[in-house]
Amino acid sequence: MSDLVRPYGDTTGDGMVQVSFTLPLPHDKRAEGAALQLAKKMGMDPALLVHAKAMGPDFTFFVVYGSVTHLVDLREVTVVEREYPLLTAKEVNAAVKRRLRRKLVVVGACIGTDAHTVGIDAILNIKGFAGEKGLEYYREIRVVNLGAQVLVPDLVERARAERADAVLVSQVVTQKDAHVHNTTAMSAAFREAYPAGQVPLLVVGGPRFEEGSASALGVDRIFGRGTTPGEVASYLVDALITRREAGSRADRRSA
Amino acid sequence: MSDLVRPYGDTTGDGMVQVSFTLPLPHDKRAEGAALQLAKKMGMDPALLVHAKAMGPDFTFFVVYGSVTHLVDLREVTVVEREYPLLTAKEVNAAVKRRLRRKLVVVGACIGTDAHTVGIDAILNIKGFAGEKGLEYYREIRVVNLGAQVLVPDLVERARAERADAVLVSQVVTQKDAHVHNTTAMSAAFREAYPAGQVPLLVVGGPRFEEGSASALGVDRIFGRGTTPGEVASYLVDALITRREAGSRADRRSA
Amino acid sequence: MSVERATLRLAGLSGADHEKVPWVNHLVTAVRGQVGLEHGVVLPVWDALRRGEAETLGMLAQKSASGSIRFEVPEGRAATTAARAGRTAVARGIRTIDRQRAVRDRLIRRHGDPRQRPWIYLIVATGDIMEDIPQAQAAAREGADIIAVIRSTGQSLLDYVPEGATREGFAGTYATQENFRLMRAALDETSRELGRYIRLTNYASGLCMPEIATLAGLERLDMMLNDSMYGILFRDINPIRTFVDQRFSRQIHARAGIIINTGEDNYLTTADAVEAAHTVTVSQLLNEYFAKEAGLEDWQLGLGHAFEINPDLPDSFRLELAHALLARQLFPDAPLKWMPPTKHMTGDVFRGYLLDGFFNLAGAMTGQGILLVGMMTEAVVTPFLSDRDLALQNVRYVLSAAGGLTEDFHPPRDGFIQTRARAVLDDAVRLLETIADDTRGRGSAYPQPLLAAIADGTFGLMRRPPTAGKGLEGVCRKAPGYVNPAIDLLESGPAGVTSSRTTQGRSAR
Amino acid sequence: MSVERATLRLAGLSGADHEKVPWVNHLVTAVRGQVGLEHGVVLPVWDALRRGEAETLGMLAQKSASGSIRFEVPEGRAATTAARAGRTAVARGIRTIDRQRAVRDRLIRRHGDPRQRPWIYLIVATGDIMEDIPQAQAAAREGADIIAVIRSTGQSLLDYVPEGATREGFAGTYATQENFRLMRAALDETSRELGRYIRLTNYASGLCMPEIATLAGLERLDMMLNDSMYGILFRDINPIRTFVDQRFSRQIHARAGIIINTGEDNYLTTADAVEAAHTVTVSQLLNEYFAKEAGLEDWQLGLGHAFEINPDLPDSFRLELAHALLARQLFPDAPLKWMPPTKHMTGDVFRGYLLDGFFNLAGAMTGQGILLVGMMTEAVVTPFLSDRDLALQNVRYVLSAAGGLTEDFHPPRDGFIQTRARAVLDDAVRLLETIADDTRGRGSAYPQPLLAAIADGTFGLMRRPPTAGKGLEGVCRKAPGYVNPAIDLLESGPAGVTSSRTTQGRSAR
Ligand code: B12
Ligand code: B12
Ligand SMILES: Cc1ncc(COP(=O)(O)O)c(C=O)c1O
Ligand SMILES: Cc1ncc(COP(=O)(O)O)c(C=O)c1O
Repeated sequence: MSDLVRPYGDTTGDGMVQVSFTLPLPHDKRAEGAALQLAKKMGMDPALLVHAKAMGPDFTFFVVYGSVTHLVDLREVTVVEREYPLLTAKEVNAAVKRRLRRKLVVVGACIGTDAHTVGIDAILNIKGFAGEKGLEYYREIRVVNLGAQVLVPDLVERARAERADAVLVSQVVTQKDAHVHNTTAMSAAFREAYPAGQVPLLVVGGPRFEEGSASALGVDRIFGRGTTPGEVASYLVDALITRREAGSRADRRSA
Repeated sequence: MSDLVRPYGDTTGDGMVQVSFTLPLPHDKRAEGAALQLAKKMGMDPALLVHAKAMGPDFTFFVVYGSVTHLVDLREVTVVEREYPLLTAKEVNAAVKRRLRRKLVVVGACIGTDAHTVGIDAILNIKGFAGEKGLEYYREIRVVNLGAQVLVPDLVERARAERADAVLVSQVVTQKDAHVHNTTAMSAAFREAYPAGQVPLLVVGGPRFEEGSASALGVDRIFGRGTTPGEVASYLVDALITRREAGSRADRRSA
Repeated sequence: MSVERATLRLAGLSGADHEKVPWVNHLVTAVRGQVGLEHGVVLPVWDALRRGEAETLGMLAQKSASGSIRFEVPEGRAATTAARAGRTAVARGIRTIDRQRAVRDRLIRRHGDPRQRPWIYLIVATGDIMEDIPQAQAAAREGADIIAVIRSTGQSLLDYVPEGATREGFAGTYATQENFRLMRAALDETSRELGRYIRLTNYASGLCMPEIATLAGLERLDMMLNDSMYGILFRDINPIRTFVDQRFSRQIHARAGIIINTGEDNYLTTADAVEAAHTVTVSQLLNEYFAKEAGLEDWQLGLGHAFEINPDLPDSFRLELAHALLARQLFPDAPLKWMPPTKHMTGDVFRGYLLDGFFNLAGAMTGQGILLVGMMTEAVVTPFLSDRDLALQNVRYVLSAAGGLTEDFHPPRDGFIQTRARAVLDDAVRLLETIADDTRGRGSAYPQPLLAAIADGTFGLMRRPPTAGKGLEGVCRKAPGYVNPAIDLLESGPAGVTSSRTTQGRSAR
Repeated sequence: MSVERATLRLAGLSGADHEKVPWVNHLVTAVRGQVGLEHGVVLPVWDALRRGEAETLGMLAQKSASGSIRFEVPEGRAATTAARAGRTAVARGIRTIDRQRAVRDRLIRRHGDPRQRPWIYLIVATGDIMEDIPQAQAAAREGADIIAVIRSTGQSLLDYVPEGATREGFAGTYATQENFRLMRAALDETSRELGRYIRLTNYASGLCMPEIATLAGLERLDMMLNDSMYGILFRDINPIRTFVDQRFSRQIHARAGIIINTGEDNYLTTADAVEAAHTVTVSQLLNEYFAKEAGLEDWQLGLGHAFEINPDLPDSFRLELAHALLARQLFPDAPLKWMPPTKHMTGDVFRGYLLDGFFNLAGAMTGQGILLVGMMTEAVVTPFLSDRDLALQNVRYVLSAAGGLTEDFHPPRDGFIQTRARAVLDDAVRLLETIADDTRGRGSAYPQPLLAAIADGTFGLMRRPPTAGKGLEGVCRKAPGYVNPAIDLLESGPAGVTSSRTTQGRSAR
């Protein structure tokens, strides 16, 4: 297969896409021209304005079909592949027991004013998600689920009190980038409260985080739509046990 | 109001648009990355991949929401405003009778293999369209409607035989640019068959012609979606009577 | 003319010259040029073979193209001999059709029929058979039970059937024997994969209706679009030619166990679906009449109707239900074909998707037999791959979530729905009476009142006089000695196909 | 605590300091700090006024903020005088509420109620009241009958009501007296323009439920979200505080002629809509009980339920119909509020649009009272302007095209739908019995079995013990001498509002 692909409408290479949007203009010929201009700027050529509808006196809704001239270059697609091996619950428990020799402590919360707990509960509660049991089910993991609308200072305090290995935070509301603001505030607070190098593993999740933005947000990892508890457990083992051991082995070797 | 506008999702200036398309790739992380790359190339930033679904082993369908960075510059929108005054049937009849002093002859057809006659019938048949009667209803217009799937040579011949003032052609099927091919073939044939300057007025219509492409197609005017018979009649009077008279007055003056 | 070509195809004549003109066309044209078609082609052709003008039918056709064959209409013994030889050759073709029907029955027994009613019917139309095939297979995997390959816009007015695998149609793919074969083979593969027999459909209409019907029988297509008046109204084909051709093609369909789909939906694209509702009923009754007359059985009558009422009309959905129920009750044993909204679809693809959902619901609630899947881009483009996928998702949701509503749906006798259904039926009966009582044509060349009604624009608002339209030159009046063994064999009825009738009869409820 | 603040608001105390802390908060906090709240604020406050600590209520509050006021709990004559003065002040507020109710009645008489049932309910949620207003007006023009302004995510846990016009909410706009006023004024204008009274809705829930209810009454809001358990379950507010606050707020709503909307739909976002169907019924019965107890009448009970069954489930639509019919039949005189799918919406906006169409259909077929319009972008973003427009178009199509289906919809007694409805009702009765028979709490501080059931996670799978949750510190046990003239006035019942009851009672069928 070639490394360059184009969208497919009904024939290879036709480049067809569908777009809809609203412009803050009354519906008239000028607005239609404006819609086509936007479509052209988006790379659609030819662009077919197939629907235009006035929404009150000041706005018009458009549907445009057309062929985009852009090529998708597959060589430039960077895929964040899972960087850790997927373990069964048994394997996770075994790894924690044998190599950490104590329970792994996880503190979870929805922070800010976000009250959407279904996502974090799916990861933490026994009931779980998509047929997988949540972290509470893992014998060697101790879960402290603080629920919704937790203030950042409270979260930090509780994490210290529980000696959390990892802090799991959920953010579902994204309007006006609420999730970004809350997450960066949270990671900053942890960095301030803990001595360098001792900050617990910071993990955030939610359906609308931008992939690859973990470091910008100051956290260790982001989990998106459809995450399962097993993935999170496996990641925790990898990040908190496997990689640290590897790190200290390397330290010892270099010492 | 400013001359620069952006799409409106739920707040002024948020630039939000919705896009859907298919890529000829199996559904995996790479395909999702490819979809986001396309969205970025279309100017969406941030782009949110909200839906991805495998369609068989080789294709994936995507829905993307996001904010486009493009600005629409209203100063650059060129609007094809109606260049002729809208007349009532009475006025049209009066103008033809008084100034042309004979019936105006119109020959209409769907050419090529296109069998969609509803559009041209809407313009020509008495029954009309959108509450307006068609051209057959105009006492001073003689309509010859050749129906569907008319061959270009037959059309040219009939136009000559009827001494057509205007030829009205409809094209609805646009797959593989059939309408473009048929229309250019038609206009070329007329130019070949008639002495220069005596070609009847060539008018095409159909829901999917690109606005502003009349001269590229070699025709005098294009009518699009939702055209009414009254518009066409008014245009014919303007193009065949008013502007010609003006032209000959100018000629006389300059002589 | 196309009936004669179809006869030659049954006798095994296929292929085309280097300019893609089929040999059947060469041969029939040559015969016609020399002796006319009044006696049919079989007598002159097999007479020429008997006389040794060429060794095989194929060679005869080739030579006839260069004008080097002399044709005669044989008489007496010579005629009997020619007729017998022709009959033997044609019978081989009919046996192939019978064999294909048996294969279909076997495959249905093996893979099974669709699990649900209505059967889900989906169109592919790329213009390129090589793109059509994967799209059809994908559609079947997503739930389509029937795949229809739409034809290129130009084909119905071609007076020949193109040859070979084709890749350049406009808004559709040419119907050719090879394309039929390729697609049927691909779908056989997919049927195996899915454990469900996927049916294939094409169009027996246009100037080559009889030949295409024949090719469909030979290549085991399972359904064919075939309307007694569609060509007249929507392709301006001469009415006489159409009535002649549809009779033959339907005899073939009857023999091949093919389900026909009629085209009443088309009327509603040019006429209003409420005002003209009764013309749909009348046309269904006519299509039923002509079909039975040609030997088709109830389970083969995919009579058409459509969800084409203006959605802005109050109670539009209930009007649709009324019309759909009426058809269901008039033809309880026919697998009615329920067509989606097209005329009132717009570029608002969201609205279109919703409308298609209600179309699906009406189909499920009124127990339609075949549901042609509507596309949200109907008013925009020929369907995208994703349109088809979304459309099937729509159908699946509606049938699964709400299909059972039939149990709860009991329009009261004096309620809106039943009252409307009765009104449409009354109008239909009245129109049929008017047509039957029309005496204007009496004594003229075309005394049939139906022809007068067609000329008046009764159907789809199209006026089509019996002397106009394309292809009239291909019609001629049979001479007393006309021989066509295909017609004789078809009229003598099929042998040993009762089994399949019962199988499918049952599944067609 | 918020009950006391609400009482002060009725007495006319409004406004906030330069840090936006409302004066009612300052005053109540000061009273509480000095003498506690066991006797209510009215006695200490009007006693201080009588004693000349400040000239007006407003000045008293301001001074109390700087700690310069001494409060006492008066006794004997002093107490009677203070109580009487307080009552006079509070009665003025209640008269304003009565006046607003009368204005509403007049405007409804003038402009009229919506033409169809269900009434169409639409949410705006930009966070900025100045963007909300044009969006709300646009929505009304496109067909919305009721506009709800969603609150900013943070507000329910604020223990004060923000002040003034606000422009910076997250996923919603703050509920403030000024925002209420601005929006109601804008919609009054639109009602005039459209000849149809457009109702306005907000949220009386969270830690300030009583105050917001009061402001709603003062500013003539028409409906309020108000559930007896929502705050407990979904905002982790203390159960005792919630039950205290909801009682007062409902008394206000009763007086103001406001229709409440309960939140059973929310349970189905955390629990499964099929398994937990009976908990919806139980909660509806509880909400009805608490509402009647607080003086609300049937026409004011917008009991909630939702279309939240997994659409992939076979017969999911018929299950929805069963649940919706059950609610309709249990509460024939209540304007039930029918909530759209949210949990099973995905980024596939086409599928979402279809699902919303079937939600609309279920609402129409089962005669729901209030239909909250579903948005195709539910799983994506807070609604775009165009989502709302498309959604209203969806509702209009379904109601107009298929609304009459009720006439044809008669689920048979032993059919799928009625059987399912009976099963849900049986489960609900059984659960109520289990709760009533629960004796575990007997003798404890919280003997009520309902509190135990809530602690067990019976509703929405949320476990909420009576001693946990936010805001418990704002609750105190009444002393024997507790005085609150608002409660007294509200309990003595409204005067001269029978007219409005009948008007709306009729339209609420
Ligand atoms: C259920 C729901 C609610 C329930 C929440 C109940 C509860 N206890 O959680 C209720 C009814 C209370 C509610 C209220 C509101 N909601 Co709400 N709600 C939803 C809804 C329908 C489903 C969300 C859900 O449960 N998804 C299922 C879970 C399993 O998926 P998930 O959250 O994505 O979680 C998965 C992954 O993301 C990941 N994950 C998530 N978190 C984490 C954390 C970690 C550490 C890890 C590893 C993984 C992980 O793993 C999970 C499993 O795979 C969505 C719409 C939709 N269909 O998506 C709206 C939605 C999220 N709500 C929304 C809004 C605006 C609100 C309100 C703010 C409205 C208002 N102003 O009143 C309120 C207030 C809530 C508040 N203060 O935050 C908006 C958010 C818009 C935006 N993008 O900003 C949405 C998208 C609806 C909309 N289109 O407007 N809501
Ligand atoms: C009705 C219809 C048919 C009817 C036509 C009946 C008839 N006698 O016309 C039937 C059923 C026969 C038919 C068949 C086919 N159709 Co068709 N059909 C439609 C449909 C549903 C409506 C078209 C219509 O009547 N619109 C109403 C009229 C009033 O609008 P209009 O044509 O745009 O005309 C207006 C203006 O454009 C303008 N105008 C048009 N012409 C002219 C000319 C002049 C001179 C002027 C001034 C103005 C003017 O004025 C008119 C009034 O405002 C559309 C889908 C849709 N909803 O749009 C598909 C559609 C046009 N068909 C389509 C196709 C592919 C076909 C077939 C080719 C399918 C096949 N392979 O079998 C066949 C074959 C037809 C052929 N050989 O051309 C495609 C075209 C795809 C494309 N863009 O290329 C469409 C878009 C459906 C789809 N999505 O696949 N069709
Ligand atoms: C009955 C019938 N025949 C044929 C066709 C196809 O058209 P054509 O035969 O012109 O390709 C249709 C299309 O809708 C139809 O309904
Ligand atoms: C009954 C009820 N109250 C309140 C709310 C809104 O939440 P909050 O009060 O937290 O703003 C909802 C939201 O769905 C609700 O259903």
